[in-house]
Amino acid sequence: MLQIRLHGRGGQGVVTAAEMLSLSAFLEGHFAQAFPSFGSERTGAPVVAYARIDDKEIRTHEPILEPNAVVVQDKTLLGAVDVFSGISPDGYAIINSAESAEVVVPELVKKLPAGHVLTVPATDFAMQKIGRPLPGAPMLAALAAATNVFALESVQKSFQTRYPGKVGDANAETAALAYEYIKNLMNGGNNA
Amino acid sequence: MLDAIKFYQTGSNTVGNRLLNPSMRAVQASSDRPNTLISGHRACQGCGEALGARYAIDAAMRATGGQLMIANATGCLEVFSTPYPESAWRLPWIHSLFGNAAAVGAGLAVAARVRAKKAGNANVPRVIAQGGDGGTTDIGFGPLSGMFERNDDVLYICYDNQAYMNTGVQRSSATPPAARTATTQLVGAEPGNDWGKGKNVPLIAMAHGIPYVATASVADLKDLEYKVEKAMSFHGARYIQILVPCPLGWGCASGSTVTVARLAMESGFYPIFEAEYGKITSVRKIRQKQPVLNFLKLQRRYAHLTGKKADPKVLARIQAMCDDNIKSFDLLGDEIPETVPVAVQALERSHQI
Amino acid sequence: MMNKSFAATLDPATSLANKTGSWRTLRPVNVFKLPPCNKQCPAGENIQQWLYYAAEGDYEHAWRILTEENPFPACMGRVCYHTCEGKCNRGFLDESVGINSVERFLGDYAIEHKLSFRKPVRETGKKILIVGSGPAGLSAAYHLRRYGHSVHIVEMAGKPGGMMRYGIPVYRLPRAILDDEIARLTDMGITIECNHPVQDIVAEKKNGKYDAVILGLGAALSTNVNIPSGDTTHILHALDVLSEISSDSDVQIGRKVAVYGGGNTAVDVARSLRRLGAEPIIVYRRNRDRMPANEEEMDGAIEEGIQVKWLSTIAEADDKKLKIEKMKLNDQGWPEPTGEFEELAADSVVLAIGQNVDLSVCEKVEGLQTEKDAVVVDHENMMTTVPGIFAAGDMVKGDRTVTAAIGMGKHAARGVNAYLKGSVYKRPEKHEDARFEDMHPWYYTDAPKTVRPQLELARRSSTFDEVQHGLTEENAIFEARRCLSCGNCMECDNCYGVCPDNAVVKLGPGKGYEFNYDYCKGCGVCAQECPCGHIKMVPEKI
Amino acid sequence: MLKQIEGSLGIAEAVALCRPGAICAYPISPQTHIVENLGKMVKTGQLQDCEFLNVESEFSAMSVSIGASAGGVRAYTATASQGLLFMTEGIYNAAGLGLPIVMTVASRAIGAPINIWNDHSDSLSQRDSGWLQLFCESNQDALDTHIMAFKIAEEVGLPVMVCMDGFVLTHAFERLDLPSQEQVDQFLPAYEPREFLDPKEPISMGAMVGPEAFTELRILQQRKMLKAIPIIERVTKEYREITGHHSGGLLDCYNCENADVKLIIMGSTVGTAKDAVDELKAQGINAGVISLKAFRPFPYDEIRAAIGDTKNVVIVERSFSYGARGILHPEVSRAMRGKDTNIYTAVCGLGGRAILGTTIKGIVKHCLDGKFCDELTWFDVDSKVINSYLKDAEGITLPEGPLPESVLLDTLQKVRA
Repeated sequence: MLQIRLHGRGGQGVVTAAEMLSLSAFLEGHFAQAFPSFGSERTGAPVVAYARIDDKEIRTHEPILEPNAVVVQDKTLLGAVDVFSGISPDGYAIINSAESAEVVVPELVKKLPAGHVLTVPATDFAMQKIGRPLPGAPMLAALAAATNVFALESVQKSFQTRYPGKVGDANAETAALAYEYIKNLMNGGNNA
Repeated sequence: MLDAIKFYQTGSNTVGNRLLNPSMRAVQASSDRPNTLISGHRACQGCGEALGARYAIDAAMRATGGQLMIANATGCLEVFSTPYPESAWRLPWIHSLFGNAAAVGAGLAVAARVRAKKAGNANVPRVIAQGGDGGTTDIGFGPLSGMFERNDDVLYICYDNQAYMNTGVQRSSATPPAARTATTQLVGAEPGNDWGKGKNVPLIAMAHGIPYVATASVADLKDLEYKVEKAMSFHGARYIQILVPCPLGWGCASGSTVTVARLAMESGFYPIFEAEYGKITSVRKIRQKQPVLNFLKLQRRYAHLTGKKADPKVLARIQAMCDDNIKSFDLLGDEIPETVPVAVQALERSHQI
Repeated sequence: MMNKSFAATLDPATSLANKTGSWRTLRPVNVFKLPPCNKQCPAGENIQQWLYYAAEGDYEHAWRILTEENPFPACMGRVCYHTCEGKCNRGFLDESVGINSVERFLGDYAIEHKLSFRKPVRETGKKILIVGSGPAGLSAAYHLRRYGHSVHIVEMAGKPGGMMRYGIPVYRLPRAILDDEIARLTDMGITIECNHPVQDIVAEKKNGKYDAVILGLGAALSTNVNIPSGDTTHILHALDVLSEISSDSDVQIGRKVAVYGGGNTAVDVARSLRRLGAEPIIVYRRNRDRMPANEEEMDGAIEEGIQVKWLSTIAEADDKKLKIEKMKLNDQGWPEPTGEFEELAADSVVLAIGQNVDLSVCEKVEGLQTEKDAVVVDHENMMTTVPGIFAAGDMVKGDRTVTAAIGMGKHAARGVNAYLKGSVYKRPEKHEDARFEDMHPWYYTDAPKTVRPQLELARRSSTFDEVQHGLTEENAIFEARRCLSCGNCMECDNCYGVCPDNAVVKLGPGKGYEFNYDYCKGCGVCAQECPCGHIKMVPEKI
Repeated sequence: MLKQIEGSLGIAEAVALCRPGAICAYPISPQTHIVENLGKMVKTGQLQDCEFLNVESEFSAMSVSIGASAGGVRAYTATASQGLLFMTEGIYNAAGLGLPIVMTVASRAIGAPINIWNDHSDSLSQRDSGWLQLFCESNQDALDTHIMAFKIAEEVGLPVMVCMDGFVLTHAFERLDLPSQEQVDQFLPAYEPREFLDPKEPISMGAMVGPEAFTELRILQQRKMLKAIPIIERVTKEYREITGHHSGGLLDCYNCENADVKLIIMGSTVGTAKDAVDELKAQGINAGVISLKAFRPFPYDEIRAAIGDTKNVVIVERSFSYGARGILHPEVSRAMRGKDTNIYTAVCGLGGRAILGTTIKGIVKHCLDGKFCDELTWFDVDSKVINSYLKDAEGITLPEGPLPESVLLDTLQKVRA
């Protein structure tokens, strides 16, 4: 079972991202689950959402304390919240940043296997294609690229299902940018 | 020739009138009236609410061709009409709670519409929700306001006897100032109900902008029946408040029910009017103006205002309230108020300042 | 069928099992009270009831109810002083109901539509002689005929009617009307023999084999006073003058005429003379307040320009002038001479100071007791002190009006009827009074009395055309509908409507209501809201 | 049809499949998403012959439902927490009138202090309201239970509360299998009210019933409740046959054969507990889970059978009764009367505190280690938080770890003295 924790701020689509993550997995025939850290969310407040992916029925409803992957949609949370708490030793961390992981989270880069800590300029991509700072789709695409648990197409399809029309398409394009960005990064390319 | 004489001894002041064309007589004059609230109910002798309820519901039955259902709030009317194993109602009727008649009525209206639509039936039964002043102006006020605001297809009828009679005559927000109730007794410096309190639900109803609002009295049957029928000609939320004296609670003779109600009208104590979509469309003019004292002196709840020890200042204050009503509703003139009158409660409060 | 919940769901109208009548300590009952108009009517008319039908436009029914008591509605509608109106409860509200004018409308309606009285269903074979065809005699004859007796009237004058023909001015009662209403009586089989003065009552009775006799001789003798005068030819009697005017409208008795007296006759004479072109002046010893004449008639006289010399007596009559002594009223309201005198120009004097009964024929009957200016009767049944001989009208103590005479005639007829059966007539007990305080005036619609259109003053004072014109049908209905129906049901449905317990049963048009004592809780709202005061709450026997 | 959707949407879809005539909504977290979705379905026409009312309070939400149900259509509403309490008068009334209303309770704690997160204190406060109360362990279970609830309510003649954990289920995005409209129509026939207001056959509903018949009325009401047990079983069977979904029922056992300890749990914790039990099994520890679905009526016989001869039973509760102890405990004790079963209550997960797999494992181990000394023990207590207050206020310090109620009682020595 893959357990993913998503961090962000209210208004950035963190909960939607978790749901789209689960939908992407569902579309590929997996069992998946997504749920927010429940609360009376207000714009700008730190928000956590969770997702699980498995090949059998997911029964548990406990929050994820030991994630296999952490998605940080807002870099400013790094100093405020212990976003990587409980992350498994072979886990993944995707951080929304134009800077390299070594710059942003040098400690974590050392702790986790090589290539498991990645940054992606998701907000930049979003601004580029959607025109609003909604980094959900590119972040998920980055996660897909990093883990290969689900495909880019699933991410794109999930957003297009949720937001039929222009918005979904823009999200899909953004996702593609991020996916390519990470693949390129992992292949040793230098997009920075 | 007979029809040419537009003068009929008692006109429509009486329930019926053999000189009037039958179509112009009250529903209550008909020997085959619906009697929706039938004999054997356990209302007190001379109960104004029993009378008012039969008047109103019979009229609504005629207006709807018998396609009518009732949601009844807890209170005297409910208790005296449906104690197991006997019901005095002859139409579909439900009692749920004290404060929810308006909402239950709204639900009934939904069900009636949906069932009729499913059955392909254009004849949708209509709904009346009803209760006393406590169930309406106090505990049921939220649901009432909600029903108004949603413009649910319900006629709400408040039988206003100006206190909680079912529980033993306690004050409600419809209790007039200086009146004795079990919770506003005739003791202390200002005996009876406090001044500067109470609410005017008909005007509040009008402020919701609902299709129809009216006040009525058991002392003017034709007017009451006209208003109920008029109300049934509208769809959406409607409100009628009927003054129904309570011989027990008011401390008046059981035979004086209608007379006391009449004096309330004729003194300006209880303005009778109707409004459509928030605007007053007619006012029942006073026929024979009476000093409010004539109204008060029949009731022991005002015993302190009429005896030897009566305080003339308090009496004058009640008279002033009536005069305010007469003025703001133009109860003696020929006009219909152009603007919504200010609640008499507000006028009273501002006089104090 | 629905699958109903236990106890919490009930079947409709099951409360009928609960007989709430057991709660009652007072019970409503319908009471029939005596309306003040009925009570006041000297003829005993059931005014409230005939107004009830008139209000519905059922004039024949109204007329038939009316003529149960009084066979002369058209005459009554003209000459009755309608004291009923003075007692009318509607007077407390606005103005009394114009009863008299509706009566006249009904009377005229009956003449116009040739309504007749029904003949008696069976003949009793009894014979009654009536002496005098004045209102008392005719009324008695009418009622006796209705009982099925055979009635014969003897009249000393040339035509029947008595004072109605010879005492009342034509401008008040056109004779054609009188003739029509008398003809309706003779159509019933009543026979009238005119120019038949009676000298011996007992003999007449015996010879004609009459079972009973009613005397209705009237008061046909004018009262005389001794006025010192030079030329007595200028002093006339009111009845003679009226009689002469009624048969000859060209009577010459001078221009300035003093009419001496303050009663109705004085006014009739003065107004009649005015129509002949004279300038009558009424001389009366007391003032207007004390004047016995009918107020309305007096108002009419004054409107027509008739002068009145109040507080005056005629001390002497001269050829062209009178010597008048001024009077003043003492504490008791009686006039006392002042010793002050003045002169009044007058061509003649008409004495209208009263009439007397000619008792000479009565005094011949053995055992027939008389008193001052009257025959003694038992007022319960109008029988004189001689069994089988009854009396009514002006010759009996009481009001000397046409209406009172008609009432007495009716009672005499009832007295005779009982006598013929061998019993003694007792008047039935009257219902309790319908008082205004027992009524609920709020319910009645406001409306003033319709004022009868009056002839223009000038025209009226110079001709003998009727002064009071009748009501139009429109006005008659209007006036009838102003009746409050005091103390008697008018089927307004109030009791039926206001009962919180549906315990009043409506029986249908004309049938009224009854109380369902199974459910009536005795609250009394019906009684309180009955406009007529027709419902009374009486204690239950507990 | 399989869908990856939020639990609330799943419930809305399920309710819509039942062809309700009236849906009432008043927003209270965490049930809001259910009625939001239903409102949309009515507006788009997906749900036909149904009216959606935005009312001004939960009191009216229940009251409109009462009216609609009395008027002869299927009525549905949803609520939680404060809202449930605000409509309490109507809840009792609907039951007394025997109106087959179905209502979702997205279970949530009751304030004060205000708390929007899940526990069971709201639903369980309505224990004696006369409603059937069915708890759901997952969104699939909840979805199916709603469909079954209409049928059960209508057959029994009583309203049904479907209790699902607020947020934990309502807001979880999961794979759900929705039955088809044909399947639901086959399962749930068109609504035929037992009694309703109809001008053709006027009745008076809601009479005042005095001492002369009130007891009898209540006995008949209780009889309906008891009748509901076989009806729930039968309806569940029918539903499972049509859909193949293993949902509903009175209770459900997991890993109960030869279990050394059995946990009785209501709601979403069951899923977490199943995983935990599996993990324990790998460690050689044999624990079973009894998922209690029907709280009212309470399936005494079925509980007794499910526990069988197991010596140790722990009821894991997300609520308790002030001044008393666990709410389920007396019921389970009654079921086990005459047997020497050890029955304990573990209270945890109040006001949204997560019940983790480790919590469940801890409870099992605590039991098997014989550490349950009292009937009730609090788990997952943050003694630091409590001590920070008690120490200053009363000079008392509580130990760390699970807190038996006797420890609390011990702190009252001073008061006793």
